[in-house]
Amino acid sequence: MGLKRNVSLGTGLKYQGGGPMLVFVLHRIGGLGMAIFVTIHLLASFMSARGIEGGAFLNSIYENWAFQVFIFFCALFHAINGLRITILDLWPRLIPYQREAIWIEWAVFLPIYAIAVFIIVRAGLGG
Amino acid sequence: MLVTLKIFRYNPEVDKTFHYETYKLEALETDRVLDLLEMVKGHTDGTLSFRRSCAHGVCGSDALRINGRNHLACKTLVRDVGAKITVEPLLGLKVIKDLIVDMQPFFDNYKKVLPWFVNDSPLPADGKERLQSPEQRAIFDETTKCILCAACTTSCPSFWGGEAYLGPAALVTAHRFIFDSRDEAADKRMHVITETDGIARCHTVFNCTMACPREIEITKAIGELKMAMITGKV
Amino acid sequence: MTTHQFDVVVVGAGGAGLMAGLYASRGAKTAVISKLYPTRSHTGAAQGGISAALGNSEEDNPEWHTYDSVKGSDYLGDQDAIEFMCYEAPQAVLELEHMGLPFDRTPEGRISQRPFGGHTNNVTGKPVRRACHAADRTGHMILQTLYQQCLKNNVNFFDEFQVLDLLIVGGKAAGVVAVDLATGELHVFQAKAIIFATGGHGRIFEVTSNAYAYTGDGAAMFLRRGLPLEDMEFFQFHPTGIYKLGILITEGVRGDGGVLINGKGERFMPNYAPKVKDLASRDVVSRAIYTEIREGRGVNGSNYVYLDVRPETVNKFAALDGRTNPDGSPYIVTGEQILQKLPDIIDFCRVYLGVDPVTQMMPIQPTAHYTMGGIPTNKFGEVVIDDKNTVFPGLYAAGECACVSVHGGNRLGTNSLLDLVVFGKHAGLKAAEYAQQAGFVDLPGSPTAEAEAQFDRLRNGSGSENGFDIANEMKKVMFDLVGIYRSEAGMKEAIQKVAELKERYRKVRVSDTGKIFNTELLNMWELGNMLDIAEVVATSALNRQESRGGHSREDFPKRDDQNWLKHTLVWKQDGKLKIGYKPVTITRYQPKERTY
Amino acid sequence: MANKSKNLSIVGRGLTNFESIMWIFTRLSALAMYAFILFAIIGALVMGARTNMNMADVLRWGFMPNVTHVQSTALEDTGPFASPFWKLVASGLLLIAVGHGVHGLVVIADDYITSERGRGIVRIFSIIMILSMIFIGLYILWTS
Ligand SMILES: Cc1cc2nc3c(=O)[nH]c(=O)nc-3n(C[C@H](O)[C@H](O)[C@H](O)COP(=O)(O)OP(=O)(O)OC[C@H]3O[C@@H](n4cnc5c(N)ncnc54)[C@H](O)[C@@H]3O)c2cc1C
Ligand code: HEM
Ligand code: SF4
Ligand code: F3S
Ligand code: FES
Repeated sequence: MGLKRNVSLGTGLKYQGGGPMLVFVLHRIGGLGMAIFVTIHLLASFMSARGIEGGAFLNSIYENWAFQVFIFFCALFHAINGLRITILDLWPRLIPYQREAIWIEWAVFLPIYAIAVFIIVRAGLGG
Repeated sequence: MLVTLKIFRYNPEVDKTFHYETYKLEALETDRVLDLLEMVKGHTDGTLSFRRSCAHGVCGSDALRINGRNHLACKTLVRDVGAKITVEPLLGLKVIKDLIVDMQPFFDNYKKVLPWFVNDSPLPADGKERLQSPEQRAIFDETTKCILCAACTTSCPSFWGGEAYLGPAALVTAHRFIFDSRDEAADKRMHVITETDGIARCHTVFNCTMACPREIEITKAIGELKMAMITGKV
Repeated sequence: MTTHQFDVVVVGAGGAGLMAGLYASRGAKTAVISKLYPTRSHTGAAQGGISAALGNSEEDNPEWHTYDSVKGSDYLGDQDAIEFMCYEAPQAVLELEHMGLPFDRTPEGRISQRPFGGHTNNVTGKPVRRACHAADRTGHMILQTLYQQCLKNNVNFFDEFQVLDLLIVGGKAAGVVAVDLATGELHVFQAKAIIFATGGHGRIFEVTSNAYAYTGDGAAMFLRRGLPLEDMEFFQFHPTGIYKLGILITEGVRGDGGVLINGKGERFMPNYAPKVKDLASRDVVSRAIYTEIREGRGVNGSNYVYLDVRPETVNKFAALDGRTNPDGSPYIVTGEQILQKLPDIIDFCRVYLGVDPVTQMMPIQPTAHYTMGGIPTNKFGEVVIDDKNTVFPGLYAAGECACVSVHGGNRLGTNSLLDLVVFGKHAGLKAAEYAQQAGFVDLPGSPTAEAEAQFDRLRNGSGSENGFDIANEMKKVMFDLVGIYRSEAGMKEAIQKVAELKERYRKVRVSDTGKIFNTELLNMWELGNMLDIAEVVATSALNRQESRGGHSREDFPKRDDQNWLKHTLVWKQDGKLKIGYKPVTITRYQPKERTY
Repeated sequence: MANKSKNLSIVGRGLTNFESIMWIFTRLSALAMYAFILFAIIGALVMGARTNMNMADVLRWGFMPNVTHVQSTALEDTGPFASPFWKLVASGLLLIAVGHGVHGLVVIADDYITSERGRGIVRIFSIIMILSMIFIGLYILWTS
């Protein structure tokens, strides 16, 4: 009787959690992205070092500027947001100011990321 | 004003799956969404099913997803959500019929944190109350407000992932007792909430705090529990 | 159909039902059945406090409490029961504290108390701090605490089971029939003792502080089984409900210094109750508000007045009244303290009115609030069925659905929560005691027949009438004509109208044919109960030709102890209401004129 | 009035649970990574990155102060990074980051996989992953 647990990735993402939920999702994507990247990357380095075929190919994926834009987002966002989480976790008294914390976080993240993207893209397109 | 009300419908005895039904009705700005549901049920479609009792936000019966976010239907006025209103059941629990979900997993999680006062020491010699200063009382005041409506737990992405996660409501209850100076089972409760699917599952998403109709600072309460886990001070 | 067997079955899981369940389960196999999850019972809505003469911050004693309650009841309360309750009160409240209830605290760490309407220092006549409170959600904390203790003690719960019928065989209680809302299946609970704690029936009125669930199910079942109901004409209208919505603004607001202001900006309560002013008994204040409105002093000529708890107003009038703190210093509050003492009230006003009570006045109007009458019981919670107080074997009642009668013509604020814990406990104890020596009564051949017949009627009506409209018409007519002020012509019209509505109700057809959560069917079944109860209320009210407590007749404005110092009993026989009487127990306090 | 606050023992506060230990580790490793990264970037700057390092390199050097880290890096003098000291620093960062990252993956998996069996498989998989990543990482670091 009854519909199965009424939730899917889609319905979950559509929940109007607002700013805090957005940064959570991005943090998760960032962490996941980096973890996968680091795994592949280690593998590639290992293969190159041992002269196994394919290492160079794997390396060329992330030499690609589009990929760099993505992975830089993952690293920078995850790092900044991770710092926010760590601070709030260790000082629960600051939690009532979490909205402000998120604003500050974006204020720090956006300019740095914008400059980085600009440089990466310019370098990427310029050759 | 004319309100368009889109409601999630599912009748287990007829339908294979859910669908949405749209109703148009005349309403006042100060009408509660619950009033609208009552109107639809009274005049348009008697089969529409939902829970409600107190009608002023103190019993916790009618937590629903309204315009994509959890609210109590009786504490949400038309003027708060506008003329286009979508009403859906809570996420992460089985839908039994229309807007009614199976609350069992929610209450099961609640029961895991030993939600009752424990003090086996002898009573004060005069037989009167156990003393507690206003300051000690204030520490857990917020978390005594919980009405077990489940708006928080069903807004939490960790709970969507799996109902094994205790969820914010159970943690709020744990907080209410752990920080009560008269209670003597703090260590047992800490044990429960630090196990797998306990507080470590909370990723400070804040959906719970925003959904709580009693305006409990849930994430803060959970944060205090996390601190208690580290320092041992309650 | 599933059959269960329990020594004791408790119907209702509010404060009274949980207390009864907790105590009964210590001595007998007990089940608690509730149509709502227990924590959603209406006890959770109670705000202001629970009274007990603890004397934590000033002198007080149970004797004063007894006298205040007798006087509050307009001398209709049974004095032996009132005395019993008031003397049990301190222990009852301390027991709640020992169960972990988080009361607010005094600086010394004791339970904090606040003044409440009608509770006085009998020597000075001034309001006394007797209401023990947990902010403005005392009932919520009682409900949660009792539920938690029940879980701790492994009480058997049947949540979301609605009881439909009471089974009586050979003059003894045999069991109840309930429907499991989630499956629509009927369950029969065979029991030696049955405790009813189903709450009141305020939903028969249009503007009410009561929950949707307050449909008088328990009382209606008793009526259908030929058992009497007591003092049904007495219904309390609380003076301060949010305008139009009826949501309650606790008396604690006035206890903490709030005052009532009419359309001309004047404080009017001193004209009606010179001594305790805004803290007079509820019936007195409600009538005062109505009188102001009728004489054209409502706000903007409308039917509401203001309740003002802004710090500057509170401090101004507290100084005028010479009000002091327990330590003798003048009483002064700040906006922050108001916020801290009344968080929920302030939240209600912000959400529903868009008004902030710390800086603005709240528009209020009297709201239907509390059922004084109900199932007649003695002070042990045993159901009694006639003027000689003959006990009906195996039947118990406690809480708002019962009439002990400790509230008589008018309940004092905070006495209801006390009533729940005191009489809930004793009903539980008595029921378990009875169950230990009694045997099961055989169930009738087809125990669910009556319940099924009622459902069938609702499923097979012609469908030419709409139940929702019938309910609204009933509420309106009851509020307008059998409300705060009553007159013969009005009540006759109301009885006529209710009879008509009952006729129309037969033509209702439920469109939902399913079994799972058929809330339409159950709502319509509840409407039947409400119509039955409305008829009883209006008929009893028409019959009582005097004004007393919450029952104010324009054509008989005076209390008449000569003819009417007695309880009303109403039975339903062959579809007709029969009225009888029962003497009031008077022990120490002879009736005298009631002034505040 | 008893005004003392309660003090829970290590066991009493649940600090012996794997979940709580890892929860704390995640925060501490996050802070530690910040320290390492800052240290490494400053190191890179001292070693001459001031003049010819681009944005992507900051990240590369920050996250892994090692000579082999991406062939295209345009630093002229990477010599000092080959010293045992920097190798040790890089190894420390490697251990912490892999621990943090793989446990992070387990946390994500646990959010969606609630069966005992499923979680067991994830655990085993994560151990294999941690060990092999550390092995590979150390191999690259110390053989270059
Ligand atoms: C807004 C408000 C504020 C109040 N403030 C105060 C106060 O400050 N102090 C004070 O002393 N009193 C106060 N009161 C009054 C007091 O709260 C109530 O009288 C009291 O809580 C009633 O408790 P109860 O246990 O009788 O009923 P409830 O708590 O309402 O419980 C009724 C139970 O019966 C169950 N039930 C009903 N019908 C059925 C059925 N057919 N089958 C199965 N189960 C059924 C329900 O599910 C519920 O569990 C207040 C009341 C209101 C409305
Ligand atoms: C400065 C660097 C970093 C900081 C400050 C940081 C901080 C954090 C924090 C605080 C969390 C816990 C989030 C939570 O429990 O809600 C987390 C989770 C995680 N981190 Fe990091 N981290 C950093 C670097 C990394 C790196 C390099 C990786 C990848 C190898 C990584 C992968 C993950 C993953 C997969 C999670 C789990 C994500 C989730 O639960 O949603 N992190 N990080
Ligand atoms: S914490 Fe708030 S949202 Fe969660 S159950 Fe309690 S009242 Fe509802
Ligand atoms: S939404 Fe969930 S993740 Fe934590 S802060 Fe609230 S419990
Ligand atoms: S109906 Fe009680 S909370 Fe909405």
